[in-house]
Amino acid sequence: METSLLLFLLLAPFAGFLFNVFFGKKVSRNVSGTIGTIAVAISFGIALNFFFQINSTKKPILIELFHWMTLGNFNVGFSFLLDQLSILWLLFVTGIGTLIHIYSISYMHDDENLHKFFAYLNLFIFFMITLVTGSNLLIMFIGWEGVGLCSYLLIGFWYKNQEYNDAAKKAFIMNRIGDLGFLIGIFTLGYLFSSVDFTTIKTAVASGQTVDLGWLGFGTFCLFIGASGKSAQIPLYTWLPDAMAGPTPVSALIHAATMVTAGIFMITRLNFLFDLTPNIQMIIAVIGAITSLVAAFIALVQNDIKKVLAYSTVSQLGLMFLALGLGAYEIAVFHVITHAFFKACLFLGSGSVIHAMHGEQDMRKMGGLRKYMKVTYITFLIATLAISGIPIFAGFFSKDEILMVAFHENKALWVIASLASIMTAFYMFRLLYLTFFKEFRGTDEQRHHLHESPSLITFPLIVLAILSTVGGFISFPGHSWLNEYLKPIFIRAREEHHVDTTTFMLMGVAVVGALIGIGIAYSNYIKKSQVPGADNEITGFSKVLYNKFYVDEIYMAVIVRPIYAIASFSKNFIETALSGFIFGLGKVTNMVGTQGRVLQNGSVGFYLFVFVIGTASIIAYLFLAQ
Amino acid sequence: MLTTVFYILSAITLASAFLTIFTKNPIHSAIYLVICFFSIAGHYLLFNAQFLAVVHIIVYSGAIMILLLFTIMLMNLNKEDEKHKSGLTILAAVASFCLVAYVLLAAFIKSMPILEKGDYYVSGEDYQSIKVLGQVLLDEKNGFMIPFEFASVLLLVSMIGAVLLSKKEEKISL
Amino acid sequence: MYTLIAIAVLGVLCLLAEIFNVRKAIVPVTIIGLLAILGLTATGLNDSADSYNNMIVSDNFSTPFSCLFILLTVFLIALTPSFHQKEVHKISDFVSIKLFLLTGAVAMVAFGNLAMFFLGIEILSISLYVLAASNRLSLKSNEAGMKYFLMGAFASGFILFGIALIYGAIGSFDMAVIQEAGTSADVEDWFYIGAILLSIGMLFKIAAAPFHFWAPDVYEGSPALTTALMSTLAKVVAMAAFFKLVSAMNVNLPDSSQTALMVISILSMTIGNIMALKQNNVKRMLAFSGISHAGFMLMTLLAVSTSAGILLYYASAYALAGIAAFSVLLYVTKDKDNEDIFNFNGLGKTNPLLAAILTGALLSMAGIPIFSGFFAKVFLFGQMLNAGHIILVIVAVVNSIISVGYYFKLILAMYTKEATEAAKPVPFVYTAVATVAIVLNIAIGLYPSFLLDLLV
Amino acid sequence: MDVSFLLIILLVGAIATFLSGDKWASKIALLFSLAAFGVSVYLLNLYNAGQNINLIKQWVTIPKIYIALGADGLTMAMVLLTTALTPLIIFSSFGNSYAKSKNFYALILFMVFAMVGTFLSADGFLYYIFWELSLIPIYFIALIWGNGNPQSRKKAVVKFFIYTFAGSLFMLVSFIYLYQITGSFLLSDLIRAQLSTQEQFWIFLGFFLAYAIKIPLIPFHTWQAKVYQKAPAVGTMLLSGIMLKMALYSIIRWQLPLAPLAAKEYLYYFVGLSVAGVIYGSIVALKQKDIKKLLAYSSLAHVGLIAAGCYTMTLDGLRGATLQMIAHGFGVVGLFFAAEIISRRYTTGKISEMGGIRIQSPKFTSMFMILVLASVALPGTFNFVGEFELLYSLAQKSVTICIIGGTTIILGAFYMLRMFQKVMLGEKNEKFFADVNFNEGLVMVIIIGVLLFFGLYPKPIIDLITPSLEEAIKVINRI
Amino acid sequence: MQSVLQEIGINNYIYLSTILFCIGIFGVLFRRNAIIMFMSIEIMLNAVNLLLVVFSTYHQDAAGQVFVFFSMAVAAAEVAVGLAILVGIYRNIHSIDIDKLKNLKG
Repeated sequence: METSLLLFLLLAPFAGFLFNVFFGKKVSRNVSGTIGTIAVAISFGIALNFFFQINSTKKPILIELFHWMTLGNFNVGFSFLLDQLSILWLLFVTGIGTLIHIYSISYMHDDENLHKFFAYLNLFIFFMITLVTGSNLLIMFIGWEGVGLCSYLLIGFWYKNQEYNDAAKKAFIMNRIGDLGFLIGIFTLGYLFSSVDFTTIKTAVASGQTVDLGWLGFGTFCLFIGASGKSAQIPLYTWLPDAMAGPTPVSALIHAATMVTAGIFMITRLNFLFDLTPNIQMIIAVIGAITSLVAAFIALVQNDIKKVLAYSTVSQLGLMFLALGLGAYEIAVFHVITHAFFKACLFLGSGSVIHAMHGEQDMRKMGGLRKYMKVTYITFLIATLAISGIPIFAGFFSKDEILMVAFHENKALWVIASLASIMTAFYMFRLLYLTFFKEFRGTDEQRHHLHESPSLITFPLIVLAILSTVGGFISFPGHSWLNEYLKPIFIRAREEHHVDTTTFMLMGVAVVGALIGIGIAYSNYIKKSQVPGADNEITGFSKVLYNKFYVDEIYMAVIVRPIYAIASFSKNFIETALSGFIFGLGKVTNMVGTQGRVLQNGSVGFYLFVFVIGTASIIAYLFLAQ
Repeated sequence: MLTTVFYILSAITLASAFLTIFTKNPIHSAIYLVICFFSIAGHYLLFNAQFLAVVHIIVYSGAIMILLLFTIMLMNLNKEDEKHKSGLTILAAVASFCLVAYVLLAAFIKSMPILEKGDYYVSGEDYQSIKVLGQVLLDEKNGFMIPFEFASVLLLVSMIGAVLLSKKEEKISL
Repeated sequence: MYTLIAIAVLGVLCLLAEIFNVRKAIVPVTIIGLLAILGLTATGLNDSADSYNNMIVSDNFSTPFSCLFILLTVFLIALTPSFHQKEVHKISDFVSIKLFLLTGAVAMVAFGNLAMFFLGIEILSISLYVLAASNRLSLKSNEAGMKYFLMGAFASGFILFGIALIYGAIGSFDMAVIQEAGTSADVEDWFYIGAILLSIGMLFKIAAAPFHFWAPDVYEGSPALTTALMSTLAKVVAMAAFFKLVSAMNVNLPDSSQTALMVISILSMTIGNIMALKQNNVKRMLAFSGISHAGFMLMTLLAVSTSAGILLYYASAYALAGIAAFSVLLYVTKDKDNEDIFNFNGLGKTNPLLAAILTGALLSMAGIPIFSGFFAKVFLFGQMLNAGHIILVIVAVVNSIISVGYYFKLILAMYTKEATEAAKPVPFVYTAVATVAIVLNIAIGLYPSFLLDLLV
Repeated sequence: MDVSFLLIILLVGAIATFLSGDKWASKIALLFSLAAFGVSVYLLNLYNAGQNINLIKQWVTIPKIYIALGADGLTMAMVLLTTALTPLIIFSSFGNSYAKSKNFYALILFMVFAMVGTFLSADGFLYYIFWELSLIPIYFIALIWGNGNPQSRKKAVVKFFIYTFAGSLFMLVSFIYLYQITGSFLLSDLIRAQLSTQEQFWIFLGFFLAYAIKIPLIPFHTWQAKVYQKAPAVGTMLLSGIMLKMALYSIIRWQLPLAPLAAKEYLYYFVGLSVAGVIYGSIVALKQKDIKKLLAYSSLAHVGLIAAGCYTMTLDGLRGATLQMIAHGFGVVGLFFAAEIISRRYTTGKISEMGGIRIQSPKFTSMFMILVLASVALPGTFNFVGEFELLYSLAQKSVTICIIGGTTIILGAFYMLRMFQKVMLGEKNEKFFADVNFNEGLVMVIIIGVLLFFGLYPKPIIDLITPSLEEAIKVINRI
Repeated sequence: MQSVLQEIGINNYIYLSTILFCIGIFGVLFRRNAIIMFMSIEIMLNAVNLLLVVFSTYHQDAAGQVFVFFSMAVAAAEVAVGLAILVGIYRNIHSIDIDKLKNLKG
């Protein structure tokens, strides 16, 4: 029963994928989209079912399908694990997935490759489910790479544009760098524990099996590299903003809500290992904090609506990593969930805007849209409040908990995180003001076409806005349902910080900080009616920020160009030299042959001369030399 | 006495051999060569190998040299028409002559046992009269009968060869 | 002994046939006769009667080699009438000379006395001088004959000098005596010098470096059929005779002679192969290839006591491949005044069978399995490794690699270039001889034991 | 029935094809290759049932040479790979018309015959013969039916031939040397030779030259790209799909068991060299302008990893190598076939002249995409299973080497996706590109099916090869 | 007669014939006139014949002298064939200078 349910859960999106690949073109557009949506909805239903089951039984479900690979002295099964963590993830992956599918039916309606879009989305959901439910690192890796593949396919969905293809390729390759780390991590764990199975490793750790902590540290560090690739942390984050080349639903689903959280999922999965290696945790925390700050800085001056959201995603992911690094896995998970709600809502909202603007993404050409798009505006406002950390809204609770933990563990990190939060509030409201307030700055033609999006688009927005509002209550300070729910995942119980004055003080500080950010944005963009200038007018530090600290350029100069240079050098010189050397051997022999022909000069006298000399030398050697 | 004769004969042999080579005119060369052959026959006589000496003179001086002379005459080669040889050729020839002579002689001197007069083996039997030679040459069981007959094949081949090489082409050729 | 007589009689018969004007019967009768003699020789395989003052010994060594020589002669004689189509009146001469040459060849492996050896080698040489110069209207042929004659006679002088010294040391021309005297310690030192001079003469005959200079010129100038004879039969004969001589004298030779032999072997292989690379004339190329193969075969002399079978195998493989290659060459260069490679252009299209045969022959020479040339090389290398001559084997391997270069030049010409002229009709015998030779070559490749076990 | 039956079928097939005439040659060749596949499947059943399918017969008395053909799991896997790929390769050529096709197809079958013989041989001498024998057909296939300028083709092919021939001669010397010690060429006898490490080193080196050139490993690879480019598609597939597996298989079957001490002593050098090839191949592939050359260099990178796995001499390494051989065999044949499909339509190999194919032929694009993904070892494809085990085995020996070797998954993705992007994506090409026809599609689908199926369920192969590999490890570790 | 050898010493004879042999070699190398070269080769052969006779005496054995007969037969046969070839060449190029025979080379 469980097995077949799991198979349904897994294969429903895959069936949707197959249907859309093979028949998508033949059926009408709506059918194609509907089938894709239903496939995901089925999964969502099953996930819900599992959720209720596990809520009552509290027992993880392990399903082994077949024996897959054999490594050294252990086997790797094709098996799946449904426990609290994976079901939680399943829920919001398939849930948000369903909403975004619905949204896409309308959003992508005019695209000639609609059926492919749904096929890829379904495939993505399939791989995401694999990633989340895999019972060992290898199955997880299948999903891990699979979602990477789908991300590649969807970023490059409009494949006629080679720039989009470049972005897709970049995303895939950057992910692959992380994946190598992941692989090495798997190797290390396999070597240390003779298993890559989560349950087995967990049991081993729980039973106090002695492991070489040095190697374990190496392994967890490698895993973290893997996570940072997928979850866009420094130094592997640059692909995420570029990934905005894909259709907006993709950005919402993959690059905000689900795939990018895979790294957090993985680290949470292996929390018991990371707990053993505090050094690595420290690194994770620091990287997370810095990432959140750097991304927030960059987001301050971006003008592309999706780019701002992308950097905001990076920044929020950084916060999650900060939490992970501080050992507060459940808080990270909490933030993942709330972030999934409001960020999906934001992206979909921006998609709605872009839809209305006919593909225009530059905020400088927007403005005053709230008059034209009421629903979009309201939902967007709610999500923005959520992300800025205004109380009641979901983001407030999760972000606040992160800041709190940081405050307790490391003040410096707390400062950084708080700074990032303030900036978040600023740039999100900057985005909001520039887009929805003041007068419309686009062309008349665009103004003429401005309209509220159809209900298929607004419905998901509304649902997500609601979730962004109430989502925070799953982990209300002091009475956290989530923490209780996730307990079985961890080995070490984290000491709970009781709700005390410090807590309230910190909450107050956070809220004040957010309000300060909003206030600055208000004064700049409402009071002073500023509009960011054209690209060439930007100077000073803003220019550095606007150009994203030139990180892409630096990578290009430090890594990509040298590789190309080495490649050219190898191709033009080493290859030629090697080939020339081998060829040269032949050539030299040939040359000797040519020269040797001179000796064969046809003169009997010379021939006999050599004959005699030869004779004389032989006799001399044999009889006189000794 | 014998020694003197030996040295005189040897001197004639070597001198005439050299002259054969150095004389420009082929006819003169041939004549020097005949002298050389005669002196070698003299050596044979010294060894009391009269039959061999006679055969030698008949074959070499009589047959081979006549053949050579005949050819020279036939081709009207009795001019000194050989081109001036290059210095390199001369040098090479001289060098190789010296080298090979030195090497061979040195090898012989090095390896040669010093034989006193008494060291020579003397059987006292007759071993080189016509009678004995005939027996050795033509005896089937203990002699060189087979090679003797085989030599006939050799001569036959050279005969056919000579004929083949000078046979007129029939009309159909070319 | 009977083999020798029978062949000589056959030769005389040929001459008589011309007189009685039964020219057409000469070749068939000769071939049948030779095949009969082959049977006779082969059946008396292990008869080691040595009568006639031990002049001729038929033993394990001489009989298989004699058979090989007879077989090769059959091929060569079969090719004669087609080759000398325009000189029919000379056919009896050509055939009988080849037969007499065969007597010389047989004498050279079956000799029990240096007199027989000397006469044998002279018969062989003189026949070859004649055959080389036999196209008397062609200056090239004349030149080849002249060069060969001058140098050959020169080398004969050395051989004779060597024989004289050996005689001086031992007091007999009998091989048995020589071998026996050789094993006793007190032999006059000039025996060695004689043996070396004799060896030098033989090295000249097998065209080993640095005594090889005559070979390319003579091969190129001679009529193609004669070249075939020289590069297959004559080379193999000289090699076998040399082997026999060395195995008789081996015990006596100073150790350093092994080194000298190695150097000569390496020189021959290398010079032969490197020089062959840049040749345009196929006959000349095969001459150099022959030099390198002489170098390979010389290696057997480094382990005389065990490698007679390998020499036989190598010689058979090489000679059969040579016959096959030359049959094709005869066809291709028919009515041409040169044998340059471009004549082979497009043979793969105009005459696939012959092209395939030539390819096979060349692959055999290059030492690529399943052709027997490969097995020959392997057995040879094995023998050498066994004797501890690793360096020699390495050099030989490198040389095998070089040799592929020029063998493939010809193959490339056949298969990648366009033919310059339309296909000519192929005389039946060419195809037949080439096919039989290559089939035999492959056959001994598939059943190497057949030959290898003969001499053990 | 023993394994010789398979050889006989192939040989008879070659002869029958040769005699059949140009019109029917391709069909007859296909028929016989299918028959050979059937026979090898049947043999697999026999083998699994524990029956003796080996053959041993004395051939040459002195020196002692046997006709010894034997199969264990590893061999069966390779034989199956060969006989399964052959019909595909032959079938894939139906879209081209070759002059003198009877010779062409006869040569293909003959080459397969020799390659199967190489896999099956248990006698060193026989093995060498088959090894060399397989070289001749490919030489002619590439020479006569190849593409491009005949002059440069000739140069490349001759270089290839001489080069590989040169390498294998050194292997021959090693064999002969071993024979002098043991007095037999049988593998089972040869491994009993008592050798010092020094001796083993030279023997190892002799084998290494042969294999390194054939596989090829850097710096012995210079023949590869040109030959892959110039050979007809079928030749390239045979070369890359099967022939180089022959050398990799030989490492496991011959080289390591015969010279284990040397292999252990110099393990890091050889693993290092192989892994260096991974990086080098990937990097040079980045700059290739010709699609076939790019694939050649990618192949260089992949086989470098496989060789590295072999040289680690761990069970994982050998198993990963074997799995990856099979995966790479199918994958590379598929990729070269894709390249061939493109060049059938565009008559060019230059990447710069392609692009925009996706718009015109979505089916082909999807298939090509899957092959590209398999080539970059995406999990779920067969290649991943192999590559994972290989990297795992490297990690056991040295994490550094593993990381270096692991960059293949980054660089591989880099050049493959770059190529895919330039060839398939972008604006529509002016030149017309017909989508795959049924024949082409069938071949692609079969290959993709194999890659995906075994990617998820490699167990049958793992079960087949693991006992043999364990045996091999035991032999390697005997001293 | 044994006494001759005893008197003069076999060494001297060997030296003599060696020198004569070398003169023959020298002649072949020195001259380019084919006929003279023939003659030089005859000198070489004669040197060997002399040596054979010396050894024959030394061993008191007739075989050496018998061998000389064969040697003479060979010499005669060689000269016959050689001259036939020479005549052929002379017919073609009207010269017997072997340096003019350099068509075959390389």
